[in-house]
Amino acid sequence: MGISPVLWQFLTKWMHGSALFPAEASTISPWVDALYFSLLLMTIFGLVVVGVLLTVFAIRYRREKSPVATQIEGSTLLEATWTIIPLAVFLLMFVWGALLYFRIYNPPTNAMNIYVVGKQWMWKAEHPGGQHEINALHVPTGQPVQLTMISQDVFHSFSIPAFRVKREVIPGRYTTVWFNATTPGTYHLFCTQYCGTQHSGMIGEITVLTPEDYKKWLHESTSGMSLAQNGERLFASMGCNQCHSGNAAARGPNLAGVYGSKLTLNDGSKVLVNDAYLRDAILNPSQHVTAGFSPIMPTYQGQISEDGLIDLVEYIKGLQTNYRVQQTLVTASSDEAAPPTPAAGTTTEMVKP
Amino acid sequence: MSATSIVSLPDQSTATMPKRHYINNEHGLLSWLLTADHKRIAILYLISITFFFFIGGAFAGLIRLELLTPQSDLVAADTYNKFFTMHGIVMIFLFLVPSVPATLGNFLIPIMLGAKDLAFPKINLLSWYLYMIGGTLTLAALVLGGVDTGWTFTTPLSTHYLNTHVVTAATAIFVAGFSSIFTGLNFIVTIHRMRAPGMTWFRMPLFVWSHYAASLLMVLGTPVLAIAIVLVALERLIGIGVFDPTKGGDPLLFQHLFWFYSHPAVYIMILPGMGVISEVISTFSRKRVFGYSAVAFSSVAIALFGFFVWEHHMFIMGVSNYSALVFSLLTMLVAVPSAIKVFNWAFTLQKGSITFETPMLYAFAFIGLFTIGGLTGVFLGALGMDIHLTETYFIVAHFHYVMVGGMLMAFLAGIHFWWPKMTGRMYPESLSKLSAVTSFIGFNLTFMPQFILGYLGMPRRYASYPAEFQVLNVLSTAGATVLGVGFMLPLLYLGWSLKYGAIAGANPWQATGLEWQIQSPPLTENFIETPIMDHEAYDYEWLENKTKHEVTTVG
Amino acid sequence: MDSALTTPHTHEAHAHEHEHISLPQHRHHFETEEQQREAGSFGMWLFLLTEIMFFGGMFFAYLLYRNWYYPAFAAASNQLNVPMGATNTVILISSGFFMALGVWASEVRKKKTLVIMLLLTTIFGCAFLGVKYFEYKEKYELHHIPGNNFSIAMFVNPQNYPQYPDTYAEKPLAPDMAQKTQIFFFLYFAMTGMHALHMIIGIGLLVWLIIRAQRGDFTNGYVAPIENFGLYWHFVDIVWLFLFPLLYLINRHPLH
Amino acid sequence: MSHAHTDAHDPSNVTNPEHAEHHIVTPLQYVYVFVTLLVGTGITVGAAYVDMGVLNPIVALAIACFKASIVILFFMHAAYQSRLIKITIASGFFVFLVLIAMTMTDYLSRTWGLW
Ligand code: HEA
Ligand code: HEA
Ligand code: HEC
Ligand code: CUA
Ligand SMILES: [Cu+2]
Repeated sequence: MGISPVLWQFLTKWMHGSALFPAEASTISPWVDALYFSLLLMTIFGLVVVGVLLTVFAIRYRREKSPVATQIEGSTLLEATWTIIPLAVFLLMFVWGALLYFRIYNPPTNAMNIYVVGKQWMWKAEHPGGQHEINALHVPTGQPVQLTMISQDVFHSFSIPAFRVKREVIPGRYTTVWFNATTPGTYHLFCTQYCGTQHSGMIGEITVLTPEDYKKWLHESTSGMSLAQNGERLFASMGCNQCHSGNAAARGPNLAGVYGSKLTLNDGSKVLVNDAYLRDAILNPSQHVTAGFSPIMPTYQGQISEDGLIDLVEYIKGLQTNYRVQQTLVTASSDEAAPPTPAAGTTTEMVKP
Repeated sequence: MSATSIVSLPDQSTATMPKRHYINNEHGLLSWLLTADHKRIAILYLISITFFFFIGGAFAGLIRLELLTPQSDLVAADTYNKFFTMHGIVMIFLFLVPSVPATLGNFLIPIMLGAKDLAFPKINLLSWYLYMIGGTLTLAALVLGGVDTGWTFTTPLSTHYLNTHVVTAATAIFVAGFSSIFTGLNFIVTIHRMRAPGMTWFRMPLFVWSHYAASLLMVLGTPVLAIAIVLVALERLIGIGVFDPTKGGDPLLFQHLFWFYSHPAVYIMILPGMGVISEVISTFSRKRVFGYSAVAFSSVAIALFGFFVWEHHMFIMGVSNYSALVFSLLTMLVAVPSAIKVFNWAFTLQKGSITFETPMLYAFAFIGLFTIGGLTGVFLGALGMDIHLTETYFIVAHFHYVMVGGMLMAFLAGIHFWWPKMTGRMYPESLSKLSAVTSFIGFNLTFMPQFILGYLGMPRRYASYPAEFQVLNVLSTAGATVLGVGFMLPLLYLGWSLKYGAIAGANPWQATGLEWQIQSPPLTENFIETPIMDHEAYDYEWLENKTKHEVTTVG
Repeated sequence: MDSALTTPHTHEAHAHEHEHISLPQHRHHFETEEQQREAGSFGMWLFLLTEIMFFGGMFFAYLLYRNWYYPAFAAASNQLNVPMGATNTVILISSGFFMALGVWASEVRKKKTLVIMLLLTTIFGCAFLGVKYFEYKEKYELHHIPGNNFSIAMFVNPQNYPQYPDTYAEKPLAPDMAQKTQIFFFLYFAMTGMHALHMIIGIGLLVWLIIRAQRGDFTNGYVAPIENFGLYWHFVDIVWLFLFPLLYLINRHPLH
Repeated sequence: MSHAHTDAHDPSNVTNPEHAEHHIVTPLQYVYVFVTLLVGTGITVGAAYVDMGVLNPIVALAIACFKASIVILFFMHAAYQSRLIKITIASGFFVFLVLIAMTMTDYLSRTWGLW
């Protein structure tokens, strides 16, 4: 027709692959989309009501047809109507949105855990088996996956539009998000929080595999050492085992089985030990001192990278019996003393049990 | 009758330019730079914010140009980051926050109340100077190499990870903030203390009510921004960690303080515009505003509730889920007064006698676009939805719909509406209608695709993006071009009208406000004798009686 | 005829009622001097609201970190010098007292008393800043100014500082907690620094007011500047009334 | 003609501003306040050295609030001011409380501890 072939080529090439609606690739996507369309409906409804009112009045009461205005005070009934109806609609959306929010941010208990570290400007994913990925993440379908994420520097945000999930990745603290992928394929991973120069380069690919393919992938890309094994090494080399030796006489508490338990602190309060608590116990030990112990544990702030912390956390999480700890003690040659902590001399002086 | 106490001029048909008015009262640059006349200060503001609008607009143009292609090929990523940062800072702090209040509000509030000036004329001038210092510092930051924090200054990025001119920009915002505080303070005192006899609270034009509400936000919110920004600057300079997690600080504390101001600030930005719309709709439908007191109270309600919802900007940032619940609920509540206003405006048209001059066209555009922008705000307020939409182009579209489609359209409505009052001359009607239509079309073309982009997941503040988003981005850039033309036109023809526009006369729109009962442009002292308000606002019957008893001519 | 309603409120119209109506300070855009005075003090109060919110941001930061890092805050607070702080409180209260008397003197038109009171206000204000200088200096010497030179030595090893009895008696802090004393000192300097900045501005204004008071500007019925300045000065006092217990007296009770 | 306006007369208007009489506080009253403040300071310092557990900060703040109140009421003449001024002062503290209370909803309900 009139369109020149070149332009046509150009247009088709362009239109190809451009979308108006994102793929639905997780169990949560349809739920989010349902709310989205309801909100869209609300908007269209509101817009139509307002638009019709404006148009009808503008035509019906234009100067030519209605040369003299009739003054009206107002109408309590009408005003009550348009206070209550939007209020009701908005409240409905609030409840709906809130339910969805808790659904997205409360992982099911059987979720498998993958760690993600964000830093300017890349994503590192660490699977429990020790598989490391950069700007990529492989996940299986049909299995809830929880991401435990932390940033090494500034705020980032981990966003997978096709899964409709997103969570801020914060320095100094673990955040979590979960999803259950449904459709194999590759999807965008974006950093959506502005994090400096290469913010728009902090992107990656999520590869969703069938469980079998995922197993294969895990197998092929293993680095030989699981996170927990790495953690065990660190536990010995950082000297943790000097105090957390699992012996009755140890200066530090026994860490076996501590994960998931409720600890009593020496101010009497109780805390649930989760990943975040373990991490903080290593970096800010004196902030929450376990009952019956004195605050002698040195801080490891600034001495372990976030990856190292993840390894340690993963190791401690897996400690079920004392036996493991004592094994560690034996296998790790105790040639490496505890690393010097800031004001090292002072800390040893403080050790007065 | 009582009408005699209000000075009035004959009508437009016979109109001549008054001999004496605030513009020719004194001459020379110094008489402007040292003036204490609220009308002259308003003009100073008008010139300066227009200047900054085009600076911000130029950055918008560059942003859109860069986003034409998926790669960051026009400029490098860091330059792009500076673009949107400067665009945001300039548009928000140097254009939109002072836009209506500092120009139209400054010019009109004393006159609408029947006062000779604002309560503190010198502080008013000081505000302008503070504004200019803030503006100059922003330009300095720009010339020295720019800032790339984003207008939100997120810590610890802004405090420890960037080495651009953050402190300069922070100082600029600090200073400009005080300009805004003083404007708000001046308005509140004026509205409480300077009303003419008979000007009761419920006889004030709704324009004044909405400025009153916005002023409360300026006075109570802005200092929190000031301290947040001071802490950022100190943390940068000294390097201690109130906001630095490695030193035990909480970066979210900054966000709490920042949004404690910046959410109310969005209402600082919209409320004055809503005031304009009330005046315009009433005048061009020749009807009193439907449910005057509901509209007045909803302004105050927006201001009050506006302080309770800031955390909705932080829903996924790691705040407590329970607290997010509370803030989400309150966000829904704050949306209701806006809905009330929209419907009250719509019903003001009912049984009116409507004409479609340019300000009215802009007002219609405002209502439509604000409804879209506001209702998409409700998307973001709904927690589960916000997770997917936050930090994407959906947000960008949302706030441009309320800020550009809403406030900027209202500003243009107001400028056209009161142009005859401010300059004594009419703008060219058909050209201005053309520009109103152009900007309406251009606007929707620019920002409607961004809603879709946002739902697709395209993150904001991206210099480069995946290729599949290109079509919509090209549409958006095309729209921005049209929009730019739509915004350039008024500059040209309004400038032209200063010299060649038809003489307006005192009350070209046959509007009821006190400002229309005095000559245009007004005298320096506004009123020859103190007016007495003996009727409701928007009392068109009073106006008809009055014109029959036309008397004094001044100037 | 109700003159108040129909005639413009020109100065002449009221000249016989308010003998001081034709004062040069009366600004043309106010109908009456009453109106001007009320506008002025209302404006001043509004300005103080912004000040509340300005300091409010820091008070919130204080509240938050004090709860998070209580041991650090307690230990660092015990570093501050209570006698100096208490003296300063008394000095500041006295300064405020003289300011209040100054307002009174201006209201009853005693020029000499007014000038003396303003002078006393200034002197006590300067004395406050003087004491503050010595406190800051001590902190500087102990490396307690946040930043690169900040040192936590005193908090992890108090036993090394027998010359500071308050510290010497303290229990040592674990190093990670001791780091957080920096946040305390940052807030201490930010809050007292902002407060001191307000005092310095106030003293500058006082000097100007004294000169004008000496000319007799404020003892002819025109008290607004004195009153409004008084509001400002008292507000600055109030901030200190909170700063003192919050910063100096967090955990003094274990008397050793 | 003016009588037509009397009903339109707003009490809070310029012709009759919503104001209180210009009350002059006597020096004696100031002395009372001054002495109270000094005593309050003494008690504050004294109380800080008594171990009252959680009550310590509460007592300190209560005394500070009391002292601030009398400064506002008497030194700053708020007790003799119009209702407008009183409401203004109250609204300032109200918004400050909003800042604290609403931010605290976040910090107090975070899953555990600081973060
Ligand atoms: C003028 C400025 C302005 C205005 C008025 C608003 C108004 C609103 N905004 Fe918006 N907003 C911004 C400017 C503005 N916003 C900016 C600049 C940002 C981004 C900042 C950044 O991160 O850079 C933002 C971001 C933003 C967010 C954060 C998103 C995120 O970062 O994750 C949220 C979340 O709740 C939100 C919500 C709202 C709501 C609920 C309103 C409500 O007040 C809207 C109320 C209006 C209506 C609801 C329309 C009228 C109603 C009707 C006509 C009734 C319809 C009838 C029926 C339903 C029956 N906005
Ligand atoms: C009042 C507020 C305001 C206004 C009026 C505008 C106006 C416009 N804005 Fe802006 N915008 C913001 C406030 C505003 N914006 C804010 C707060 C942000 C967030 C910043 C951040 O993330 O930190 C933002 C971000 C923002 C983005 C997202 C950038 C990103 O996240 O990567 C985009 C992209 O399209 C955009 C586009 C536009 C366009 C096309 C206009 C148009 O309406 C502008 C039309 C006007 C003109 C085009 C001017 C005409 C002048 C000329 C044509 C002169 C030409 C000269 C040269 C080009 C040299 N804006
Ligand atoms: C100097 C001795 C010492 C060293 C070295 C030490 N700890 Fe501890 N640790 C303690 C003590 C004592 C406690 C209990 C008091 C407390 O909570 O601070 C503790 C508590 C903990 C806890 C909190 C759980 C609980 O049951 O209280 C964790 C987790 C922990 N340590 C991990 C580590 C790790 C990992 C390392 C090495 C990187 C390490 N510790 C090194 C002494 C030590
Ligand atoms: Cu990381 Cu953006
Ligand atoms: Cu908001």
